[in-house]
Amino acid sequence: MLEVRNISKSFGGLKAVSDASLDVPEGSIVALLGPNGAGKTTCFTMIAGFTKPDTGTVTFRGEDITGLAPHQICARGMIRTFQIVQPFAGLTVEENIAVGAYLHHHDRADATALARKVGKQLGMGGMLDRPAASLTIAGRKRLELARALATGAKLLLLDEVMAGLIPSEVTEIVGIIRQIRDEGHTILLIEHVMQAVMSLAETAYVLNYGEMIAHAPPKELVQDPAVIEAYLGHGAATRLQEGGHA
Amino acid sequence: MSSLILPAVLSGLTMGAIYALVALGLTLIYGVLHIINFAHGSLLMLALYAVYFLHFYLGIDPYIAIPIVLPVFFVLGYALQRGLIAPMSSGSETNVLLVTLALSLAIDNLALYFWTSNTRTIDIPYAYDTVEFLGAYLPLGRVIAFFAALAVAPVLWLFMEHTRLGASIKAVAIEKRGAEIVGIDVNHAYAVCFGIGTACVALAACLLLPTFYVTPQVGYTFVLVAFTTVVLGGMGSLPGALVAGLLLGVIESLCGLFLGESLGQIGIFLAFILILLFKPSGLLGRGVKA
Amino acid sequence: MTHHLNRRSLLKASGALALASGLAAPSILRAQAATVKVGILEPLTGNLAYNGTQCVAGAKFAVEALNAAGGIKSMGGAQIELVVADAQSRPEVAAAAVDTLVEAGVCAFTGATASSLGLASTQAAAKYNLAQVVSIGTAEAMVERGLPNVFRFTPGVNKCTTVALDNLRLLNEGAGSPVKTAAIVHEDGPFGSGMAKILNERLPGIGIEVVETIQHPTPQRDFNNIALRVKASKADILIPSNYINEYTLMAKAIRQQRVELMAIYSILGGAASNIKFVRENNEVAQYVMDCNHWYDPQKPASVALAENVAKAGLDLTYDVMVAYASVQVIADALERSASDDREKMIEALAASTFDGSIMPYGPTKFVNGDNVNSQPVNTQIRGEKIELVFPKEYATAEAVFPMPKEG
Amino acid sequence: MKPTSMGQAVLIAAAVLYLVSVFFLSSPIWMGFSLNALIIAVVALSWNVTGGFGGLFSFGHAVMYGTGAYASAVLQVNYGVNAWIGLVAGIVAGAVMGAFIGAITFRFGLKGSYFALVTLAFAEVMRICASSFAFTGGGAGLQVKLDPGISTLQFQDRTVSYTLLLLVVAAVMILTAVMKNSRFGAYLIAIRENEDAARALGIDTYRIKVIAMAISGAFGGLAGVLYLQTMLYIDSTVVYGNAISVEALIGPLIGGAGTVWGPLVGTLGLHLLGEGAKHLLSNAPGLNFVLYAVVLICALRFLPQGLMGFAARIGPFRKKEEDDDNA
Repeated sequence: MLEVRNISKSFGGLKAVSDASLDVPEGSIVALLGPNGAGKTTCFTMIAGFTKPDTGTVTFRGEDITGLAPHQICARGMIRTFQIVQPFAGLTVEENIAVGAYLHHHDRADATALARKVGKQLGMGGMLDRPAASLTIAGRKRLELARALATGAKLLLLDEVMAGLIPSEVTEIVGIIRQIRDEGHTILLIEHVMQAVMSLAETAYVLNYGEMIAHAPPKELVQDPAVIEAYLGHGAATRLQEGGHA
Repeated sequence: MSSLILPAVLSGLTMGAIYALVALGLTLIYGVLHIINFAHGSLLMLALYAVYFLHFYLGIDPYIAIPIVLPVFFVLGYALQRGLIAPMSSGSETNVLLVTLALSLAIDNLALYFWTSNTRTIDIPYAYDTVEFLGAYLPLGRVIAFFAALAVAPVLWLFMEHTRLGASIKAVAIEKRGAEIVGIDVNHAYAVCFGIGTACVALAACLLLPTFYVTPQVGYTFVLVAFTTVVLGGMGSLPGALVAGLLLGVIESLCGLFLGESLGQIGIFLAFILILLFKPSGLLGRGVKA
Repeated sequence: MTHHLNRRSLLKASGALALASGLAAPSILRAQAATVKVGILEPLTGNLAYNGTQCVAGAKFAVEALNAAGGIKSMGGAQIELVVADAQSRPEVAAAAVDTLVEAGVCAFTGATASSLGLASTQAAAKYNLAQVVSIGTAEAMVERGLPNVFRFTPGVNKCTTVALDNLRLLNEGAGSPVKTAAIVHEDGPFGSGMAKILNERLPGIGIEVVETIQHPTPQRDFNNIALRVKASKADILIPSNYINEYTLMAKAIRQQRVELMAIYSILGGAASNIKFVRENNEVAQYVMDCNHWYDPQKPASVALAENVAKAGLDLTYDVMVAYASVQVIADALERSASDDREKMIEALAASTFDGSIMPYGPTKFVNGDNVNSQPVNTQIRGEKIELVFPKEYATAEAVFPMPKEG
Repeated sequence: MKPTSMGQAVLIAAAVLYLVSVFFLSSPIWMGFSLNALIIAVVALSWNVTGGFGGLFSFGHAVMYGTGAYASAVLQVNYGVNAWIGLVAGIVAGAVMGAFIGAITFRFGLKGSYFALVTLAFAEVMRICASSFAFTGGGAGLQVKLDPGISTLQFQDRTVSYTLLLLVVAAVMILTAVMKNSRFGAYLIAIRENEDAARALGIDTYRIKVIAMAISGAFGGLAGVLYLQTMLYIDSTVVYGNAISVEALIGPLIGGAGTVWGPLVGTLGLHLLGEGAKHLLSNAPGLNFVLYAVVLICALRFLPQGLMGFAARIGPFRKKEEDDDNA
């Protein structure tokens, strides 16, 4: 569904992403992993059209979308969420979701109806009339998801939807993401919470210093010395193996 | 016409020095408090009256008045920010804007009521003295203002860069919450900054009055140009304000010469728009904060 | 502070009636004697506040004098009560202020310093059939709209410029035609632009070539370039037309840039007829001539006005004079109509042949709302005084033209 | 357009009651004053589209107003074009000016104070141009011939003018309400609340902002034409001056920016305050503005969210923790 080929981006001489490629097959959940500053979010911004890659191509459902504006990409069925949640603080939950729903529903009544439906799907039925500013972090994360879903996107790029959540909330959102996938969506997610990735993703890519260093099912990745070193520092893989637990 | 270019450039530079002086205070206030101070022109007017009355009643020369007017206006600025603008605006930037607008309306009309709309000028022995330079006659008062601006901008810059108070003001400007956490009194820093900005305006007044006049409306004569100078130099940049002020003086002077004084005013604003579009951080600005 | 003194002494000078006329306590007056209300609409705030305030002062002196002389005799000695309205230097406010005047019950009013305000107020007043005696409104558009309620007592820009040109020709010929070239510096508003256009057309006709025309905005901060251009043009004479702030800066720049001129001949200038300018900038003011609205200084009422103005600590400017005269015109109409009915006032003003004002005009005659017998006069600054030099029958001094070269 | 609380309902009712009462007061002062206030209300509504809903603060809204007024005046005076066509031309010219400024400033990503100051500069540039070129009458301005009649859009009877102005204000408010409740409105508000998030949700933020500027420009141009048809005379300072730009933003901010009723309520409130101050201090010109300013500052202290925002908290109709302030 999504093919990213050799994209690179530098900011003033500093290479944020170099020559990264990845594939997201339709109906799958793919994770993009990597330590802080590895270039994951930069990858997202390039895929979603917020910044233009210096080189490389992004192909979505067979169409080259490299360099298109976010709204054009969005119209084609791909959407991103933000690591730091960005609710429309002054609006209610319903109005927030409706902004997404308007993408394919020009009529207010239709958009509102869809917004309510999506809201309820994500367990926000009771808070539709509340201002977004009054939501908890978990609530805002769901709102972010709900808004994205309401656009009718086929592919969701989720940027750390679980960051900052307590374990019980993580479990909930993992369930929701699975539910979304089962309803026919494809998901590419950036995640730090390894546990969640292990249970969710079929495939994971690992980015370090802007380079794609590994690509495998998550269970295999945690055995990969390069990945362990990237996360825990030089020599960590050896130490872990010596210690006998991963 | 070509023989007029050099004198026009020199005249523009000396006028630009005044713009720079007025803009220094404005850019400082913008850079730290992130507010567009609409009362700046009114404070300039108030300072001009102060200088005028010191001369009128006590015979104090405008230049001698500097050490009197400067501290008074520092305190005035400090008090305005601490006692009026901050508490009345409830922390909202929109409301700060409205408070400074209302403040400007109040100051202008109090001046009108108490001092009437008469145009006042001071009669000083050196009013018509000029300095001859490269064949051009430059009014003495403007030459003094030029060198004062050249001197003041670096002094302010040194204060901001190399003193404890300056450093804390800068810290507040960059990261208000962080500064609060490390124990900087943000309200005090804001008020000091507003006070310095107001003192700059008072200095501008002392240097301006020998070659100008004062009426309750006189602030408007300079306020738009001062805004332009601030943006052109980079909002918050002191050296920027100096360079931009001088540059605008020259642009205005040359546009006036070639396009006529009426249409020539357009030069300032076109320069302003172009800079905003192509380099919104200004000539010497560090980056745009929306 | 001086202004307090000024204000107080002004009130003292104008007495209780003037106090009442300031709208402060009209109800008290009504109990004492029959009153008739006359309005004055001027910009008392905003950028035209200076001229507006001066006008109101002039009108107050006129009301005081008229009341002291027995009020409106045909109405049983009714006292005039002045109703002051602030136009705030904005046309839409001027228009709305007319409503205030109507509601206050004025029979006619005077105003309004700037043509933009006058155009708005005359039009608003037309809806009430309320007469406006235009004190200053030089734009010809003022009297070109066929409004029956407009009475411009003073000359417009065309007449001022024409008379100024005639007088300039006389002066120049009298001196043996030394002036061959002129530079014009004018503000870019209605009167400055209108004047410059006429001058450019007609100066060649009197043997003077226009070598430079410079327009500038209001406010203009710097006059050095303008002075340099005038200097470079080598004009014999400078003809400026601008407001007092700009004139002050210009006069200084002319001096500082050592521009040598045979004369400065201002038309409707804001400064050359302002005694304050003469006081504060005495050196550069010497021998400057102005063709402007001015009173006949020899009339007894003029002498009294000058004294009162001085006593009140005010400056005697043409605004004071024209507002004073405008109130006189209205009082004369009241006297003849013997009624404060608005329509009767329009009729009375239209039929006015009043020749008793302090202005050096012939008998008033309004044709399409324009007083055909009005005229501007030439003044010249001499020492500490502004002398009237033209026309001859009103002159207080002989014109000095060209001005003597500095030693 | 519906109030969300008892307080807002009272506020709106008071505004409507006042506007209707003008018909019955038969007072020339109220009539004249209300006519002016309604024209300014249209500019305020114009500012509200971009400033209130879109969060795009403009300090130079006179640029739209002046362009509308000049477009109509130039056509009527120089080319003898009918006033109705002038009206349409003024609206179109305002819209084009708005779209033009939006197109270039948003293309370069200007926001916040930068956008505010650049609009101020555009207004200044237009003011200088209008006072420098011959076809705009230069400094002398332009005067439309006095010729009352329906075909010339000039009305002798002020009750007629007032009624028409009321209808225009109502129409602009209805358009605002329609806009607010449309997809476009939702997008514009989303941009105000969070432009990045709006972009991520598939909104062409550039296009939406430019269209908002065009709509705002159309309203502003309309207001300029209304002024021209009422006063029949314009010059560059009158229509492109700072005073209009300030009035355009102060009404909505005091009334409640980003609400349908706020600009009208704020403008009426401020005009009433100004008029009241004038009558209280009629013999001390200048002090009335001081009183106005003092009341304004106090209002900001106690009503930081504007009148509509404040009123929203009084007796909310829907039971919620906190009400949204968008009536």
